[in-house]
Amino acid sequence: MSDDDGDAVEPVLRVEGLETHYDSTEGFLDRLLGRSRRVRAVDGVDFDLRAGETLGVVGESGCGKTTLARSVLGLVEPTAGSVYHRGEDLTALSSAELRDRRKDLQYVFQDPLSSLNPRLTAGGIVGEPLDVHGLAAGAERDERVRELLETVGLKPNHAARYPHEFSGGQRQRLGIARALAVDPEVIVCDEPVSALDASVQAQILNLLSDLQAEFGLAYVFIAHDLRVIEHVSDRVAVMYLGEFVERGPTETVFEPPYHPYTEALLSAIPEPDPLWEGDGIRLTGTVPSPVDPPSGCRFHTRCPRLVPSAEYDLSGETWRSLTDLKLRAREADGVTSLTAARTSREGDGSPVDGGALDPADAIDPAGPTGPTEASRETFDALVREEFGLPDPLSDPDAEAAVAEAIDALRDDRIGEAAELLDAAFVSPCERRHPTEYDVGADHGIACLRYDGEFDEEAGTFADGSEPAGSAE
Amino acid sequence: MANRHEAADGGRRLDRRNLLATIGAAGTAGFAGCGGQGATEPSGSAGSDSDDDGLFPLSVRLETGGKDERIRMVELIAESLQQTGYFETEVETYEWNAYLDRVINPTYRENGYLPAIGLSGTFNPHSFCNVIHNSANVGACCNLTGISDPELDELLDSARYGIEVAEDADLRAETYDEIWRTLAEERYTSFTHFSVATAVTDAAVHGFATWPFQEGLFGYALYAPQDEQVAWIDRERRAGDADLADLVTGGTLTGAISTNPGSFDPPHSSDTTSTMVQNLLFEGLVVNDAEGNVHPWLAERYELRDVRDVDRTAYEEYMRVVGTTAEGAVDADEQVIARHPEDDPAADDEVRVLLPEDAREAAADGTYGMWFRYELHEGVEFHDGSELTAEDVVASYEYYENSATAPQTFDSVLAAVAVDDHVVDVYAQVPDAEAERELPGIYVLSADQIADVEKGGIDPREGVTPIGTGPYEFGEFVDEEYLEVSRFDDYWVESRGVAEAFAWFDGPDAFPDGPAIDAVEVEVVPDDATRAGALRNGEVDLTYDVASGTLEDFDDADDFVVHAVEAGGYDYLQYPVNVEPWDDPRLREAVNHLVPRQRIVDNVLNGWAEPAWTPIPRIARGAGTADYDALEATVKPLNEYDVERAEELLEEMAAEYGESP
Amino acid sequence: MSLRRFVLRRALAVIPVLFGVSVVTFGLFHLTPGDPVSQVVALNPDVSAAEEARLRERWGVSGPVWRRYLEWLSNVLVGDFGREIRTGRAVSGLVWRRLPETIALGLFGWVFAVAIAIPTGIYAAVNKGKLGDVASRVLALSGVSLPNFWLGLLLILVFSLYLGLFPVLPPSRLPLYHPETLRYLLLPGVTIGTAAAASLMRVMRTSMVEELNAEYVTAARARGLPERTVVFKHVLRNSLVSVVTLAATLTAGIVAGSVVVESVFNWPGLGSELVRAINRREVNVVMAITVVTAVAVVLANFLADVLYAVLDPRIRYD
Amino acid sequence: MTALLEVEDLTVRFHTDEGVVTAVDDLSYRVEAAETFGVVGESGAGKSVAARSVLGLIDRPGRIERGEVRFKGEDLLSMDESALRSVRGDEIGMVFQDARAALNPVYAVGEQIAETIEHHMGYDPAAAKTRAIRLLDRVGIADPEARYSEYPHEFSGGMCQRATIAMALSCEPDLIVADEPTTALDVTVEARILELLDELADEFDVAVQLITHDLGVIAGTCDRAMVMYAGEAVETAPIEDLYYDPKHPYTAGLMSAIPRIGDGRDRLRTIPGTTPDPVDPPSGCRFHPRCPFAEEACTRTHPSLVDPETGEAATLDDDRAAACLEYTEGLSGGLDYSVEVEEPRDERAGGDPADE
Repeated sequence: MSDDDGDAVEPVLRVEGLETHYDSTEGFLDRLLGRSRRVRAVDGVDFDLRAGETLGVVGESGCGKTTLARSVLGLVEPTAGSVYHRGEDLTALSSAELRDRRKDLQYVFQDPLSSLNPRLTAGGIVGEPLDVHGLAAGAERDERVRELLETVGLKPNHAARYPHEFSGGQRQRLGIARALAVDPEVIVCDEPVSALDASVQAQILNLLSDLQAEFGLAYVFIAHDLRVIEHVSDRVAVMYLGEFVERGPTETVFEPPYHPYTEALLSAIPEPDPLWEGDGIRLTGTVPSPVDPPSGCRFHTRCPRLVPSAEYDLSGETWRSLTDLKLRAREADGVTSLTAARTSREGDGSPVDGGALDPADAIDPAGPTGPTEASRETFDALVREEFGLPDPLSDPDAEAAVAEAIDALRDDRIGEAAELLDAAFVSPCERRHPTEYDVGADHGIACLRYDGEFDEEAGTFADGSEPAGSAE
Repeated sequence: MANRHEAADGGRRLDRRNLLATIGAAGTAGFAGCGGQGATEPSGSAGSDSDDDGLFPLSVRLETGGKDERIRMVELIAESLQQTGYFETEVETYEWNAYLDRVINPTYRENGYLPAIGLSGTFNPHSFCNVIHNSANVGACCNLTGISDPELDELLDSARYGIEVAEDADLRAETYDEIWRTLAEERYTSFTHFSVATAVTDAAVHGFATWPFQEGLFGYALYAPQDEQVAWIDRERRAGDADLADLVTGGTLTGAISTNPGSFDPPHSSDTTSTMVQNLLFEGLVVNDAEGNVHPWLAERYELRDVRDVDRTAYEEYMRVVGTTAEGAVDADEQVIARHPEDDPAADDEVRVLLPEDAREAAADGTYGMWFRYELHEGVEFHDGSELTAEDVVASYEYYENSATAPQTFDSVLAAVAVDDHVVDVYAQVPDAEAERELPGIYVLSADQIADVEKGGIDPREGVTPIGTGPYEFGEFVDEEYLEVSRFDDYWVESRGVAEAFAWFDGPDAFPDGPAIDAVEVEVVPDDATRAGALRNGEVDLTYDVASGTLEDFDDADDFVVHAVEAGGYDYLQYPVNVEPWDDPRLREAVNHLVPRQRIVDNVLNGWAEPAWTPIPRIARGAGTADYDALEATVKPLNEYDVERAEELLEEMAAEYGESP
Repeated sequence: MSLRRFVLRRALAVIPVLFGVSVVTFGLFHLTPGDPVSQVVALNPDVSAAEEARLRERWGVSGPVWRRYLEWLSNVLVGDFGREIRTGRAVSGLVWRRLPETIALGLFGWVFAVAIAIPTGIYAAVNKGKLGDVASRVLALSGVSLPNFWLGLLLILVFSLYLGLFPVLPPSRLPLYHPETLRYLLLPGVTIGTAAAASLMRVMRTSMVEELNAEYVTAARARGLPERTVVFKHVLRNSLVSVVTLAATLTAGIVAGSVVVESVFNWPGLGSELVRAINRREVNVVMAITVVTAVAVVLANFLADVLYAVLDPRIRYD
Repeated sequence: MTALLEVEDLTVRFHTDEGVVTAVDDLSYRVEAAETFGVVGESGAGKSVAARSVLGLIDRPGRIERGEVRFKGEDLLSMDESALRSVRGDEIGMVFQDARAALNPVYAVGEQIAETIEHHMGYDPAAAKTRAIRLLDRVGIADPEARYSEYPHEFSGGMCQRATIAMALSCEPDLIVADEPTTALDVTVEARILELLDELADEFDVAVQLITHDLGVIAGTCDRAMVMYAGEAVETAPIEDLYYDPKHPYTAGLMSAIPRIGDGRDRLRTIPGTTPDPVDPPSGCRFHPRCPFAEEACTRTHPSLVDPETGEAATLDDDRAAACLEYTEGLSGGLDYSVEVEEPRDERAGGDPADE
């Protein structure tokens, strides 16, 4: 969007080691009993924002994007880390000083309607920051309000209207006008177009781009839509569970090599092209709870390209399945949750007339009783079916370990099974929290696959482990 | 029974000595948590203001509490004062108990406020002047404003005690007449009106009458041979259409009373409703009729055996020396029967007192004021089946020692001594004109029961079923809710036959030997309107304390009968005689002339009262005056509404006070 | 978190609240100037210092406030509220005797309120804007604005005195569980429940209207469920969630209302006892009733919380 | 031959305080058995109202003024309420945009599925539960037996949507109306839900009317699609034609407004202006105030759906139709736009360029 001047200019915003943890403890009693629940919404984020550039932040909901945005502006108090604006640490400022700083740092909200005071007119909304910061008064103020409305593509006579009289796009323009009122340097846009229709979204994106050119604004642009991010950003950060997993100039992030998460996000974009066929990389589950993030690489619980341990000769796919089984066994309450559902639980064993419901289910391999009462073979088959594990596994040692775990499951010793699996199958991803590895100019990926120890070509760790298969 | 001074509606006893006894006695501390507000207010703030501009207009703060009617009365008086232009009036009203606590506070009399209050009295004329005017009652009982007039004190005592008045009723009446005249001149107080005790019954209740004393209501009204009165229920016939010949026995009378009976233990309670329910269960040696005449009851006969001209110094040799407390009270655990008149516990470290055992010894030695002998009926049964004997009577007197009602009992009583199983001698301390009524004025309780309970413990709430000889025996009681009593099958009068039991009985043959009604249920319903509603709705047959406005409705209705009798109750204003300018009798007289007595009775009480032209109500006139008409002729002009006279007096005062610096 | 754990946590949270209640109650009566004994003494110059000390000991007003509080609290915890000053009888007996009466009255008022409010609220919401809705809203408004004592007297006048349908006096001789008691409970119960019924009805209607617009209602209809199922199974339970919240706060209103209503109907409960006790300055009785009613209100809120959680599974996780 | 669903001349109006809103105006379309039919349009286009009209779910102040909704040849709009109810949920299932809101928060998810099954299929509770569990399993919810008793708030957004899909499928309907089923979801979840829908539609042989505002969504899943603007259909076409050869300037505009990965555009093409006021829509062609090709005639003449080749009025059976005067009267300037299909980046497969 803007020219990359490449000079080592002092960035307008520098974020270092930013952490924002919430206490979701339920109250007095919990605190009394020391049952603290830390939500690690933002957990160690660094970035620079240069003048006039756009940094796109993308990730699924629950990954901490909004908290990051708010922490940067001091709307939420960060737990640790610093946010430097023009060399001054915002986190160290008093609230009065911070308020003053807001002239330079503005925020545009996702939901324009709920962020606009319904009892103020458009003029009042846009003029409010002028009043608050004492920037203009009287006729000058009115003139400035008109100017701002025109700047964002609204008519000056719209000043007398109330928010509900505007369309969604117009409201977002109003939100932008309000942000522009104080002539800021940086605007943090939190999903500014997510709630808008495609045609309006394009208008707003163009408007933001025009304003950037005109006023030299720098944006932190948050969105879950990679298409939008790719379009507006100069540089992109991909966020997962409070951390940046990939950072780099837009072009490089959207070209291989990818972080597996970036790759999955890209693969999921619905393409307006009937003949296009995507990669078919599909992430399972949702972002885990930030209260107790997974060990090692936080993405390992969902990662389609989990690095297999060198101990076994297993495909990446099988490794993924084994990890899924292990993770589920850890949390399961009962064995049934670890087996494929059966066609029937009826006493007579005959399928409930839903035979036609799903042809694959028409045969009930386990019979009428609970899974643990099924025969060893049937039970084994049910578990493997649920997790897509081949029978037998290609590696005999692995097969032995799995078989043992399945036996434990069948005896309803879930905890023991989980322990067996935990002991047998541990991906390096579970043990090691990846740091950011440089994969190109200004392009970093936090994934063990890019660790120096890991030979990408060989798909193996330098310690001699065998190559890991790819997801394909 | 006599000589109880009751607040008309709170049922709370006001007697200084009683109060002291109560505070000291375990279990029944009486006035805790009250009275603080009077003490904290600056004294002399309102009434005693006499600023540079002269005396008038004088700020008068009238205070009262309790019933709406009394408050309206005070407002009427205030308005009357205000209209003269000489007064700036202000009326303060309080919740009844708060008000009582307020006015009996010793500091109250310094405020200069003008309190209005109501009391009930008895046949004994003493009760209409002593409580208010005797110095002994300053600050604690009803001498609210500290009237202290030694001459009056002496006069009051001389009208009751001493061999002369005890033996000469005419002399006594003359002495009282002197008292009334003195009071009329001094005008320490202004009696406003005598209340009319009312009860309303369903028309199905026949032969019902109210007793002049409210507390006697049930006992008297249901069965009273002394007045040939018996009540029965006949739902077919309206009351008034039938006489004794049509008497129907059986049935249950349901009554509603306004306050919970405080206790079933006679000497340890004095509130109106307690006395009412006790009346159904207990009997005394004698009984009064509506005129105040005394008739033997549990005693088949009694006689005055001897009178001796003694005063309390006569007991000197029987007295013991006891210490006093720092606060000036006698430090003794036993009942003090009498104190040496020359000793003052407030001033002395030691006082000489007569204790019960020594009193009996004195009586045995022949030192007493009066000696009465009571011969008990034989075969009188208590509700538990045991027979009444002299031992029960003596035990009952002892049980009254150190009780809530001990002060008034031992005002007079020296000792009770059993002569044999059915003969009891009762001695008075000094010759007492009221001895015949007052000495036997206790309920006879069962000695067995007394022996088993702690004092004050004769109460179903304490797990003790009260046992008496009365016509009804205790059934069931739920605190604050209801009481049930049922006819006592072995009631002695019934067994004996009324004519047989009472030699004095001269009623018709048809008069029944016992009560006609089988059971009495008493509901406790504090809210006046609810009580009236319950009666109207047929849920109760009887109630009392109905607002005078509602009384008219009942009186007009065919289905109800209003029973009214002029009782001993009276309302009065008491002037703060020790605070300027109320020490000037002219001011008191002027205000007295501004009390619109007739208007109060007509407009506030709807006629259900009588203006107090004299301080002596109908029931006490027998012993209280030689010639009532003559008395009224003398005193009434001084008590009539007379603005001219009032203004004349005030004018005179204004002139005088205006000159003074 | 399981429902059991939720209930346990809520129950534990009640403890500090009750502690606060006890402190406030005790403080109100014991930190205001003039304790019972000093008032007795002020009245009576004849009370000796020794007697005063004895009285203080007896009424538990000796020693520093905190120790008195602890003593009082430890007694209250074992159900001992001290003694009545006037009669010397144990206050706890009185309270336990009166409590069931007030509970019966309060419950009846509740049942009445709920029985009226829920169906009317449903009817009004389903027929929003129609005559029945408008009429019920007018009635609800008048229900809220009627003072208890006035309504009580009016009901007595009309139903007892004119129509002779109901008794004026409470059933002194009937056990509370006797079916006949219901006849006696009706008028006072209606009186005490009317205001609550009106507020509940309004909330019921509002929340029902809101819920009827919710997407899951459309979804339920889209699944072809009969309207009856939609309204009574799906919408009702959700609407009740907000009603339960209000219901808890209304409990305090019912407790307060019992003071007036019990006096008007001579109902032998804690409310009329409180009036008596205040008139007689029975500090221990007033304190006992204050504590008991406060506990009742706290418990009602606790129950509402639990009911809330039962009705709405989301609550447990908050 | 009749299609599974034929909507003809459907007009729905809302009588609001501001005036009468014609939310759906004379709409006609058909959905064939087992096909996936997309309905695309921006908010206010009337997509959802149209979808809900199919099931008769229009509440006051809305009213279906005119038209027929023939399902298997029978007009649903003239059915009585109970007959309609027996179609709803049984023969036509519905999937909502906000799946969590569409689930009653106070009942377990599974119960709500079982409830529908019991109601329509007459199953006893145990059998209904079994079937519901199997459905949950089928829509990809792990541990369906435990999940059966969990509440909507315990489900993630994607799981909620899976559950409502299970619910819609529970009685083996012939048609599922899916109203923006993925709009509220993360892109990763959206992809999986779309895949699931696609897969299930195949497997159960069920037709899907898929409503969305995202052209990307229907591209991969639908056989045919209809584009709506201001309550009207402006174009219907088989899916490839729609993308490679859009016949209506709105369709073209909408497509160009979507940012595409790697397209390197500095500015997005936009459709100027905003959606028209529903109370007082523009005269003539409703799109004309925003249409770059609008001419004077467009302000006067309201174009109807025609076959763009022949200019003849389109019928229900026509696969290709557009509502633009260009195809009847011819615009003097014509429609000057074209579609370019770029060579696929890395491994992407691209279709043939289908230039105008």
